[in-house]
Amino acid sequence: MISVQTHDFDIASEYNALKSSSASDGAIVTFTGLVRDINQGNQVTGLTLEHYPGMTEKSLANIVQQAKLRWPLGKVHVIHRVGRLLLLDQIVFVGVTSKHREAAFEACQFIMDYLKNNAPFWKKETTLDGEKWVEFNEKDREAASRWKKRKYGV
Amino acid sequence: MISVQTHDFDIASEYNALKSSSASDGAIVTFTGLVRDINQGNQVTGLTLEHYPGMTEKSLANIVQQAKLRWPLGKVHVIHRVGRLLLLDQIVFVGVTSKHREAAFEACQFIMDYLKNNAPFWKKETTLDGEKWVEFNEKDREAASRWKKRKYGV
Amino acid sequence: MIKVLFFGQLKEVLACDRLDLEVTEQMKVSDVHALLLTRYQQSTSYLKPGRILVAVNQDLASMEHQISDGDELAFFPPVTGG
Amino acid sequence: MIKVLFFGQLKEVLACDRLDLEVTEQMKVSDVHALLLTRYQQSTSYLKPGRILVAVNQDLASMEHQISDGDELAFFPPVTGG
Repeated sequence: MISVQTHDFDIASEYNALKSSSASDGAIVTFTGLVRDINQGNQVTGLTLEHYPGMTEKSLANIVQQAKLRWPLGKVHVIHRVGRLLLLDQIVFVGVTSKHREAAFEACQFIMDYLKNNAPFWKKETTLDGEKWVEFNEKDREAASRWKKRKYGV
Repeated sequence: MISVQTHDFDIASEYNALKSSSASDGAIVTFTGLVRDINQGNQVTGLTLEHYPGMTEKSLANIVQQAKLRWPLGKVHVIHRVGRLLLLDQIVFVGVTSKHREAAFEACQFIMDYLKNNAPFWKKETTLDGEKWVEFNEKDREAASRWKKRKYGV
Repeated sequence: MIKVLFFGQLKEVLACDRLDLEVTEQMKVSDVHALLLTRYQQSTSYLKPGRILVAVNQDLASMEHQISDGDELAFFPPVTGG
Repeated sequence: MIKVLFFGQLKEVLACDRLDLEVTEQMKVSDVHALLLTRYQQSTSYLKPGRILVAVNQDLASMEHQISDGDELAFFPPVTGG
């Protein structure tokens, strides 16, 4: 399940939907990203998220597909919000189930790393000094590139 | 927050408690372990979890402490149930917040790997062939030992 | 005719989110890019190859990508979601 | 006097969850282990060093660990929580 949406999401509903998968999946890993107060040295009060309708969904579906080819996964849910967000608002949710915890952890992290590098979203932060487009973070490229070297099972 | 308890836990409450930490923590990673239908080749219908009161809590506190020394973490919650559990019941919850996702992912996985190896819990499964003590899984030793080689930042 | 879309800071700097362009045979992404550099002379620093990504029909593409009539191109800065 | 606890399958096999033992000076965990092997001759396979872990005062300890009066020892199989 992939959703790009302006409205908020509810962790309990997401978790219950993931949990109600097959009884063979003993591991559920979730990641939630929130609007932080400090980013790249700026005092942030909120942000506006822009996306490329159509391509964003396609890109997320492709990332999830790559994860499913790489790890034995049950359900995968990805939600990313767009529009205007405030401090501590939920931005992104990735939830993954698998038989084993290692696959669930790795796949969830892989999806976030690839999303950060490939999914067409752009953040404009509202800071005390006005609005400011967020710069791409080189650390995110490194985080994604290490998956090229690693295989399942580490 | 560490809890060893017979009663179930509620993901929404746990998540909200983690979320209400400082506005600097932009990443929340959670792991939940459920009773699976198949384990080590057996058809499982439930299990009984035994622990060593006192030492179990001490061991979990020690694992959380190690994680906090290793990664810059905000909140860490660990809940482990004991007693009688049925198929798909929640067994264990680990929730971690951090400024950055990599620390949150790694610390959450580290805590689970160390818990599996060091925390005194013992599982007796109810299978179609009767009750059966679960054998220690060598894969869990490998999962824990790789943290000795890796450092934060991979 | 192709559709050219802009996103993020690039859309703001160029003050444009969509442009329709006539294309000739054998045109590549790099030819469209050259047209943009001519059209937006005040903003060329935002159009430098290292500062932008390009997608053709909603897939990331290289400057060498051959374009066809009816294609949807998009230029945008490196992504910053998540 | 020391307290010796058993957990998991070991508790079940020995049909005992707690034992009080008199200790002499200079006793090590391995000495207590030897006493257990004598006392539970039918269950020695469950008491093999590779099959059990030992904790002294709720911390994992080695067979060489020196014990003192009042200590709480525990013997149990490798853990299987999570």
